[in-house]
Amino acid sequence: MIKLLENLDRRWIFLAMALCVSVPILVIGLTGVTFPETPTPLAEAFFAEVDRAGEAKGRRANVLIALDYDPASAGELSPMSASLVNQCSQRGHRMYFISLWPVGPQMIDDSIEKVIKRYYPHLVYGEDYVNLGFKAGNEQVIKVMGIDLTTEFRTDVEGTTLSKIPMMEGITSLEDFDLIAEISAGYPGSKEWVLYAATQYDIPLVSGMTGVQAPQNYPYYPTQLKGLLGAIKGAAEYEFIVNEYIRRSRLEELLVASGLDPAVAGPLADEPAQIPAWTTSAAAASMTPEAKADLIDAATGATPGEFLEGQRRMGPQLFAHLLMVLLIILGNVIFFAQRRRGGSA
Amino acid sequence: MSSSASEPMTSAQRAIWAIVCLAIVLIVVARSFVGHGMGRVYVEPKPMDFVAEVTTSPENASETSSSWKQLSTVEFDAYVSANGYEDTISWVEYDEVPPRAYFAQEAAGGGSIILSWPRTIGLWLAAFFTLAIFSFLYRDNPFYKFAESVVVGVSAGYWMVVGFWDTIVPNLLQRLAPAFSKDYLTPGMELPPGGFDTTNLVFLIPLVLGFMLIGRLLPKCGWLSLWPLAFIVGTMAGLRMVGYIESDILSQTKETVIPLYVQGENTSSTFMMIWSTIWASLAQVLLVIGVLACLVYFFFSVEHKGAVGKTARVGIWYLMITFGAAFGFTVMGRIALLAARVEFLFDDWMWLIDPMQQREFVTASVGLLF
Amino acid sequence: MQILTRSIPLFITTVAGIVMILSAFFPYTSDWGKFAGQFFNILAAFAFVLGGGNLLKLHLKKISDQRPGWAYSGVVLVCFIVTLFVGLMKIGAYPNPTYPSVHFGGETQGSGSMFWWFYEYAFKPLTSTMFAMLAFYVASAAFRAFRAKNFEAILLLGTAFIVLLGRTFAGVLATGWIPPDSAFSGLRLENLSVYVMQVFNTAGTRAIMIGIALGIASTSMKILLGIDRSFLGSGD
Amino acid sequence: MRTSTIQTTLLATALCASAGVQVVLGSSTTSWLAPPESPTNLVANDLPWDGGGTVQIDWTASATPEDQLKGYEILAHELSVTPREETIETDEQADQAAAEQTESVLEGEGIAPEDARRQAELSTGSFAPAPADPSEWTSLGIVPATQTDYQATGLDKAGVYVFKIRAIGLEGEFSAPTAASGEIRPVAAFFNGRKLPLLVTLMLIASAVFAFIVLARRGMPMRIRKIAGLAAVDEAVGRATEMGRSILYINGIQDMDDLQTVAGVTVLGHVAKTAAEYDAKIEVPTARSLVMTAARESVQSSYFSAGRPDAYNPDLIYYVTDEQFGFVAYVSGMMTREKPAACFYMGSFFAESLILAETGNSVGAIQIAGTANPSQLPFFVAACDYTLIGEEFFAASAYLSGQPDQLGSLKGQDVGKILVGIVIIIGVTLATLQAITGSDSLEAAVNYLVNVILGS
Repeated sequence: MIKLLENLDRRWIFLAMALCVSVPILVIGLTGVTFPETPTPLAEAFFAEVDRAGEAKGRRANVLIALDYDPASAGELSPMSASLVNQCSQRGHRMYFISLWPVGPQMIDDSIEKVIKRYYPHLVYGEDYVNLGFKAGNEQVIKVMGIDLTTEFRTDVEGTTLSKIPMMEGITSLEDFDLIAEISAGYPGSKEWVLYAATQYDIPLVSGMTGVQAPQNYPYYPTQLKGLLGAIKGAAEYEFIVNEYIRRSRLEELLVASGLDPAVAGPLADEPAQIPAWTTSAAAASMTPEAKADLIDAATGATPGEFLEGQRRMGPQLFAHLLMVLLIILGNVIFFAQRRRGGSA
Repeated sequence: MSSSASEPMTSAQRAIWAIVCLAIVLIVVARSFVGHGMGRVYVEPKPMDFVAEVTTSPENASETSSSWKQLSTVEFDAYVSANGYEDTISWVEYDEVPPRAYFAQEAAGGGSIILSWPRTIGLWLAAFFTLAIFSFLYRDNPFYKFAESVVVGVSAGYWMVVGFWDTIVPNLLQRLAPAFSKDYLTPGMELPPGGFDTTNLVFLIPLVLGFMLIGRLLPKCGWLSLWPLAFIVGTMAGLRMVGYIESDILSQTKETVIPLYVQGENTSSTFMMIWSTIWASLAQVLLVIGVLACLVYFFFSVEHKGAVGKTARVGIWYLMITFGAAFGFTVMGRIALLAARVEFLFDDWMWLIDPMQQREFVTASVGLLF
Repeated sequence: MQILTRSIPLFITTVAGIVMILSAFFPYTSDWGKFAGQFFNILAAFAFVLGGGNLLKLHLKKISDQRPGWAYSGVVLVCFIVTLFVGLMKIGAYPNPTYPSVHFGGETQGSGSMFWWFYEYAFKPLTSTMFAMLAFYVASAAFRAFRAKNFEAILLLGTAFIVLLGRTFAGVLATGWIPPDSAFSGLRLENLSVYVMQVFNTAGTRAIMIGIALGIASTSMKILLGIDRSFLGSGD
Repeated sequence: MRTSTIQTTLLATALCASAGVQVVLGSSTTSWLAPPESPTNLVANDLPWDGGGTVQIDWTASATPEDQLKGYEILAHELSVTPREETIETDEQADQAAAEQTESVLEGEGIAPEDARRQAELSTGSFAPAPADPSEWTSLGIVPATQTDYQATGLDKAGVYVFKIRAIGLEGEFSAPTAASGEIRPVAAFFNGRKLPLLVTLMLIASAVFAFIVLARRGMPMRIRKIAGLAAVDEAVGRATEMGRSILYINGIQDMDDLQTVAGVTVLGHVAKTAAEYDAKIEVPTARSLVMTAARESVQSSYFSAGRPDAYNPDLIYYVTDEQFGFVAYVSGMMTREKPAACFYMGSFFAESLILAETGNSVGAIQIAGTANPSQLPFFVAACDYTLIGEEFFAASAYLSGQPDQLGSLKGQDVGKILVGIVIIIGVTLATLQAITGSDSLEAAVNYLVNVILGS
């Protein structure tokens, strides 16, 4: 066995890597089934912070969403922004999009197209979400926004003056936001938002970032950064939480709509798997067949591809990483076996 | 370890071949059950029609400036039927659209979206190149050699073109021949007041040096290229010397001037406070020790013996940990690159998977969210 | 000849270098560095002609000598010349809507132009696939090189191991049981890898950077003093 | 006291700012609060020792408590030169300040000739008056109420400016602005004094290197430690000769503007010389045509000095393509076909490092790498037989040449390292004592060290 491994043709390793990456992509792509994520505290904190935004003031939360990245890092980050917008839309937050990166507006449009226009068509531009576009000046923009937002942003991306945009009423500075959610791929990004927004004014800040950046930003959690998503792993975890949340709240809506007592609907919605069985039970006797169909679909239907990107990408990642670990172990097994036999290493 | 074309096939190679072929067969089989067609690119034509528009300035009727006005197709046809194709410019731009849109159009019966042959061929070519490069992992082969030659040729040409349009034109021609550049190359540029900015004459230096550089191509003139070379190395040596001392030596030293004692944040209990203080202070101590130890490692004057040797050894430990960590963190990104290429093959080319719903118009899931 | 090929170049090097160093300290000359940068870019662009000429010479020679694989040289030449031509001529590039009458006004790489086609369907897939090959080499390197030969090697592979594991849920499971706010939370893999990054990685990188800066400083000195001049062909 | 800086270069931003102010004014009419007290003692000074275009502004905080202020707005106005008779007298304070200003400028900085002319013009004070209405002034931005100083940057070196400050209440209502500051011209200093520490450091290191080079020439023995990678160079070349295979030398993928490439060319010279002596074939594909030019010169002279000019073949040193991965594709293909016995990677490398090293390893070549790109060192360390880490790589040429003056330069580098070490130890000691005792004098000392000596 060892003998065989010692002169192992490295093309076997290549083959293994190829399979570790392509098979998961293929399987996940065909079946749409992804790995269960076990969310880390960082991702859960991120979700919770977005969820609780504005509760204190007992009104719709104003969430400032800063997408500071470019297509190059979209692979890692766009799943984050998609799920973020998804959660905010479902939760009924008001979304204010800005970007400190020149190509950021493109990313903003993507998430608006991909999520809001497609899955939340009832949301109205100017009332539920607004795109303030790109502003040059890096951290200076943040500094000035902290005092007077209108100094930097006078119109939205289409050139409409802010005073004409309903949801801008009462928004004069960063302090008027209940949460800053920021997705960044470098400078200016998380660090600048932490230093000039979160630290200066007492506004909760959550941030998603590329793997390269994450190490430098960990120290800010949980004091200045209330939540942190690192690389595709963080994206996948957050995605997972959000999708669960969406499914649950949809079910609850439907159940309540079908005249069920919220007190009952809540616990029921926690168990999507039980729904099909439940619809046949006596409790659901009053429901119309269509309502039941919707309910079952909502409970068991697949999540759209947009909201599984991160978890899909995790498939190959996971296997590849395990392969690497395995290879390192294997290499050392061989090494020590040789040493015992006094063979040259 | 590797094999050249001459070697006979080993059993290992046969086995690898078998597995690869099997995999390909499986994919093709899967392919035949999924989707409709593969590797097609659809585009939507967008006619661009312009007519010359002569405007006379209000002050003085003799002053006329002509500009181009874009017309809608209808307006343009009307204009043409009236004045013919005199001073008009038209072309058609093609915007890529997801196949979904084309299928929808077909279902609805007819529309402007068409199959783009150039892009479709391109897509298949791209897929071929991707596979050709990967084939190198197995062994060197004609496909790889072909791909290799293509990438060398294309990229050499590519960078030459970019060098001309992005460097020579804006940095040299626009400065030394503004009028010419505006008329023929970069109409969008602003002419300097008086048509020419004399301070730009300094750019004659790189012009002359540049031609001296090319002199190398002529026999007997090789030495000419040494002057620009000397100029480049000299200026850059000076610049880098100052730059590195300022940005690396000073700033890195500055970063390292830190207190070895810091209060911990966690104040939930006295124990935790003391504990986190120790933890945080330890980090600072280790950091400073590390920097100094590594500096000792780089020390050239003294042999790594005795105390110096021990310290240097600690330095090596730090370096090794640094390298290990960097390696681990880099792996993630590299895997993502490979995943992206594989997704290109399976999604864009084979239409085998459709994670982003580029081709199905309605997904089963939409029921979940509206 | 000696003067033209040796003395003058050395003189140029020294003078140019010293001027650059001094200019950094006087506000009125502080932007000379920028000029030098632009000059270099222009020279580098001229150098492409040199490179292209060399490329042609090399491959034409291969073809005329009928060396093994000369057909591939043919491929190189064809690809090179075609790309160059369609790029410089902006074949098929859409004109700039504001100035439709100026042919060269259009975007060089605007989608739809032939140059764009070459970029999109040859340049991009080829280079990014080459880049993607790294995933395979990383694996084979890990298998071959990460062996616990000595303490240093153990540190290297140990760290890589921790970081890699920390990125899979296997790692999270391994240390997930440690309560996040306990005294030993620092041992949780995610915290551990952060600690490694902050302390050891920072220290190592910092020392390396300082060392490099010193190396560069003395190399520049040697160049300006004319001690190190092998790039001018007057090596020791 | 923190000092913030806000770019005022963009006129657009300025316009936004003033317009933004209008919006706020509109909303402020609804406020019931009385306008806050205005700040006092506004003093503006041209920042000395700078490249011009920066003005330092200080003021005393408004009587209104910080928590009732949104911040201070800095207003600027660029005065336009006009014939004397049109000028209307500005208030004494401004005149006085202007006079002081002229003084301070003339003393503070070694004024360049053109500035002297400007100063003359400045002292005549022949300017159109600044508009009374603050909204006609340009807002440079708003700073938090905690702040009582500000640096206006990006001003026109030739322009003349006056400044005002006004406080903004929580509801966006403005205090009365302060009286206009003196007329400031943000001139450039002749010598940038803030770079003095940098100059000193540069001098120290340069003179250390220089001194040892001179000493070495005087015949002072230079003893330096061995570096494994360099001892292996001859071995590698010898091996290639025995096996009758070629030597592959990659000089990084950067151009001659990167000193790593220059160092690589120097090392190439030595390797080529050894190769010439052993009569081994050395092949050098380059990713930049300038590097090709330099490499040819270097190798040719090596063959000459090895006494085998006839063996030099320029066609073995050739340009491939500037494209990183195009180059890699070619080189790795070439490696598998020609199977070089020894591979040298000396220069600036990026992602391709591992591709090259792994391919080289697969053809069983002995590999020696040297680079100063920290991000790539792990891969070379993992996949090559010997790796020159960072500074070692720059030391390589000196080692290989074995010339005393070259070795001297290494001693110079060591002096640099000692300097850095001493500064760090002193600084850390001070900082630690300060953290424990919390003494202000120590804090001042640390700040001086960090911000003045090291923070240029």
